Amino acid sequence: MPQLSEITNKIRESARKALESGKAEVVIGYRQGTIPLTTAPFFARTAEECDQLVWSNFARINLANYLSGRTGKVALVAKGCDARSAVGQVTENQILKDNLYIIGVPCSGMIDNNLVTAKEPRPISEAVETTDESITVKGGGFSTEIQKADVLRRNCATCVNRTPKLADELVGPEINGGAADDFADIKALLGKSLEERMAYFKDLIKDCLRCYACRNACPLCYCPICFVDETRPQWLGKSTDSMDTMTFHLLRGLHCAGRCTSCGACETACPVNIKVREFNRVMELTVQSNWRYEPGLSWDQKPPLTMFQTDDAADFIK
Amino acid sequence: MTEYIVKQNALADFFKSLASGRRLLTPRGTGDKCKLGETPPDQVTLEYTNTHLSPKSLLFPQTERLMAFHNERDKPNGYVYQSLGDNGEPTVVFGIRPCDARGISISNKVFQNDRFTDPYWKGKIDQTVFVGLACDAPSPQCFCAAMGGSPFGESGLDALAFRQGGDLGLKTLTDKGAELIKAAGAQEANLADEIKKLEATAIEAQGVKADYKPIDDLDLMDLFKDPHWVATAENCLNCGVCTFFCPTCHCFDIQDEASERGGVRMRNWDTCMSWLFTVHGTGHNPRPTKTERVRQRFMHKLKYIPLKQDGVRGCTGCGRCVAMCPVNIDIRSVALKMTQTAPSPA
Amino acid sequence: MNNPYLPYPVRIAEIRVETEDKNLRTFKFEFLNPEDEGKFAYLPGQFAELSVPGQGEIPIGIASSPSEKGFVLFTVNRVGQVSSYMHNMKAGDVMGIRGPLGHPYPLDKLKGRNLVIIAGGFAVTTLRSTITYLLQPEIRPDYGKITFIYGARTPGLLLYKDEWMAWEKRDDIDVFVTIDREVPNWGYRVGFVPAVTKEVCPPPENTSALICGPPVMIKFTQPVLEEAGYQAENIIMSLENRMKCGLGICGRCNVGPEYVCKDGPVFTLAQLNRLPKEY
Amino acid sequence: MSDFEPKIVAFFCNWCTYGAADLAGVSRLDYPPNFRVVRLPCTGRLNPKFIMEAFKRGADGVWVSGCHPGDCHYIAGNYHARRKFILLHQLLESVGVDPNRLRFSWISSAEANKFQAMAKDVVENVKACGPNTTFRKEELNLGLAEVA
Repeated sequence: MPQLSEITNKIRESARKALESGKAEVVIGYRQGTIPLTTAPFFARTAEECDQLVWSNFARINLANYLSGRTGKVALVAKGCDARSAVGQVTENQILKDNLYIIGVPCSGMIDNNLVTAKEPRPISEAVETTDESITVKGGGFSTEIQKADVLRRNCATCVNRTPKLADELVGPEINGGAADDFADIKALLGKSLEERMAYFKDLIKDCLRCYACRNACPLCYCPICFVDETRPQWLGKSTDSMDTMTFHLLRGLHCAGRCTSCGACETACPVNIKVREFNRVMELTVQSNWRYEPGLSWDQKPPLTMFQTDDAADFIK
Repeated sequence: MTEYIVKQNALADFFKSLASGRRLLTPRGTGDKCKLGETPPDQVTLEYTNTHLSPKSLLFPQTERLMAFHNERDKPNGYVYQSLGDNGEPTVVFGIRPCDARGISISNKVFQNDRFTDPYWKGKIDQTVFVGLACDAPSPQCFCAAMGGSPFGESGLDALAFRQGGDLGLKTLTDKGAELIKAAGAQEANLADEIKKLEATAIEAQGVKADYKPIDDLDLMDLFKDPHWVATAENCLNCGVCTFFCPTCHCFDIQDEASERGGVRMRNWDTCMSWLFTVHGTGHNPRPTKTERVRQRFMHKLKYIPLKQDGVRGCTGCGRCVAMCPVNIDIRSVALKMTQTAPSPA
Repeated sequence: MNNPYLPYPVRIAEIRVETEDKNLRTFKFEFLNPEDEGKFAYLPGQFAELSVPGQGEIPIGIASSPSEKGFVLFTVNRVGQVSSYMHNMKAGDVMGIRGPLGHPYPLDKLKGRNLVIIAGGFAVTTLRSTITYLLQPEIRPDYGKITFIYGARTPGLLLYKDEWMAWEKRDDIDVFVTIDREVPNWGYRVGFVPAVTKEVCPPPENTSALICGPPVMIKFTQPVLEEAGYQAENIIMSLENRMKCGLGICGRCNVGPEYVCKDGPVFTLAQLNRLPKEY
Repeated sequence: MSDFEPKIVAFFCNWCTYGAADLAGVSRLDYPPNFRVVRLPCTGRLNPKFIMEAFKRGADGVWVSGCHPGDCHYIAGNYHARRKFILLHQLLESVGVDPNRLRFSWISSAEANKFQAMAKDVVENVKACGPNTTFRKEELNLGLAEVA
């Protein structure tokens, strides 16, 4: 049962070393949030600033998002999924491998705030966390202990890459195991009628505000001009039309196919709690079953859509 | 400015009267599903923190059709835009929080500015009576008092309601509000002292001691040029969640959509966090990176709006952006940084 | 209630290709409903939203002068969706204009003063309006000496050729037209606008400068004027920014607290010096 | 259903299926006229958003056809396209778009007969699906009555 403070100290130490040794000009990590149940991305450039870095059960945002297009040497505090995204950034030529130093943090999963507030609906003014197994939330006249296992994000509950194996260093003992996403719900959904499926996905995105927080939080979405922002021609209307919204989610799902590491940043960022990852999971399932490809697990693997086999099976093409 | 009281056992009749002849909108649902909705009078609840999204969409929907044309070029008015009207209907909003009502009064000065009146906004606001519900239990991210408001704030409201044990206290603030409350059968009562006491307790409970006054006194250009903006914006994702949730963010985009039969001109919420927001046809962009865009948002809330609206800040302290920001950019911390701006030698 | 979003329907009476690259065309509009012309009462320096149903709107400076009755003129550069569409429209087609928007040049306050009017490229449009307005016999005596400096890259990119040639023949306005590089059979000046300004601009006493042009021209002309002794209050410029509503509501064209559409587009340099350079 | 004449947007590769359509025409092979053809330099050029846009704007069906694997004019364009199609096909079917509305095929420029048969088959399939009512933008509400 690792103490969070231990990991925090190790991260600070590694960060300072990375800065001192010139492996990095900046360390991208997390600092304590200003409200309970959050952390914030933090850019440490001096030894003093490294003291603000922390490890937490709320380190949800994927920091690999800050890598694309960055010049200069950078050290990244990364969970298993983040490290995979960082590797993806390298294989997709968004950052030079030589400029990237990964401080890997074996991760036991991050907490979904919505599950916490479902368990403790009273306004929470403080969250105390000492280990990576439970938290205590406090508010006006109450103090409730919550087991992390009960409030894990869904992507964390099915994570099998908890230890960032390609990291330059690890700041804690490896964490392994866990049951992989069996896509049971997606498979069950695909067994339903076309109408039911359409209804399911339309209902899924009915609250979407088209703020594109999912896109902006996603380390895969680094296009200088996203297709939703193209103006000539303008592919998507800007209104709340449900079909425009659907097109956005479908195309984003396609664009992330074979690249998504299930880091859950999109769902964390979504202000109206849409299960954005459903689209990515459909694609993930397709990619895995067709090409057995999992992104971000080696430096030299090529993303499935940058290559082909002459005998790729596609029976539906007549 | 008269106070009234509605006894617990008369509440059902009171809400019934509010709803007679008009729509009654009150907050419904919990958590991220809490929003203003048409409510049968017997289902009005006072148990909620605040609506998930700000109530601005009531007067300024995310998508609003402004005008339409039919593609009949041979007819006299065939290919010409005609207004679709303001779509307003008589409405009572009960239970809007004072922070959000203040947001509406700030936006009202934009939509009805010194030169132009937005007919779509005006059509709706003129037909709406706002009865606020004071906050006796502010949530942890609330800071209206620090921004110059109050959990018992009156700006933008026609009447303010507050919980008085099991009863409902009311203070009318405009003629529109007085007419409504009187007609609903509330009884006059002298509650001025009581309100003062409750307000003080509520402000105390908020416990925000920050003083943002220095921003008001600092020079616009000093605030603008301060080097902190680079670090402040560094972790911003430029997603715009803050702007979509903000009760005073009122920026929009005007778009035409057309088919063979005709077309519609509509306006949609837009966000200053997007690079597309300001880019010129030539490709030149006055706010090219997230640093300028983040600075624009906070300067707009905390300096530009106060300069244009007699010192009233564009942030009402509702705390939505603080709670919703995926990377925890907290307007309170940013405002604090702004107060520390070094004034340039005169 | 008056709906400021609703365009007045107009018919394109005439389209004139202004430049050799054919990227600039001047549209002459006539109001479909004659009473709208009275409602569209404008002064030089104001702009309007040109509205093509189904395509969108673009903010364009008004090139005609209020003294020209029965029509309004706009010179449109082909850049984006709406302007490209307009370049394919024909005389007789119906579209809309919405305005007038913004504040005009403060000609009222400039009565009795000398004016130096400096234009670069196709930004000359609202200054064409200004000069046409000022040269009316009943208006002209209200002002002192008028100097007009106008530059473009090549002769083919100069707008309103017939008009400035006619102005040149008059003795109540000094016209200096310049192009960037020497070409054969060019009978006027050669050199950039700032250099010409330095040479010909009148002394700053009782004189105001109106400038409209591309950013690079303004950047280098402004110091020339300041060096010549012009006060920032007397240097008057017109800005542009991306706009949508034109009414100070939609929020994108702001320069600090001022909206270019509602509070501008005309600002004095003194005002701009106190504002962020977000334009 | 017999009255229903579907609108089908067809994306044909310039080097093969487009030629096959030509050849079918020259050879007087009858095929239904329900297609609006968009000529592409290669199926590799087909951005999935083209297909979405077609449906969104009310197409009842979409037909994409290019060169047989191995025959690409640009050597590998259709191999890359095939991977995209696999994903797109799965994605649209997963969200409830009837797979009979979306056809992919390989037809070389010599295969006029295959083109004819395929065209008939595509139209029949789309006809069986009926008009596209679910995966399209709603008809613009012009509010004509309101403006009278």
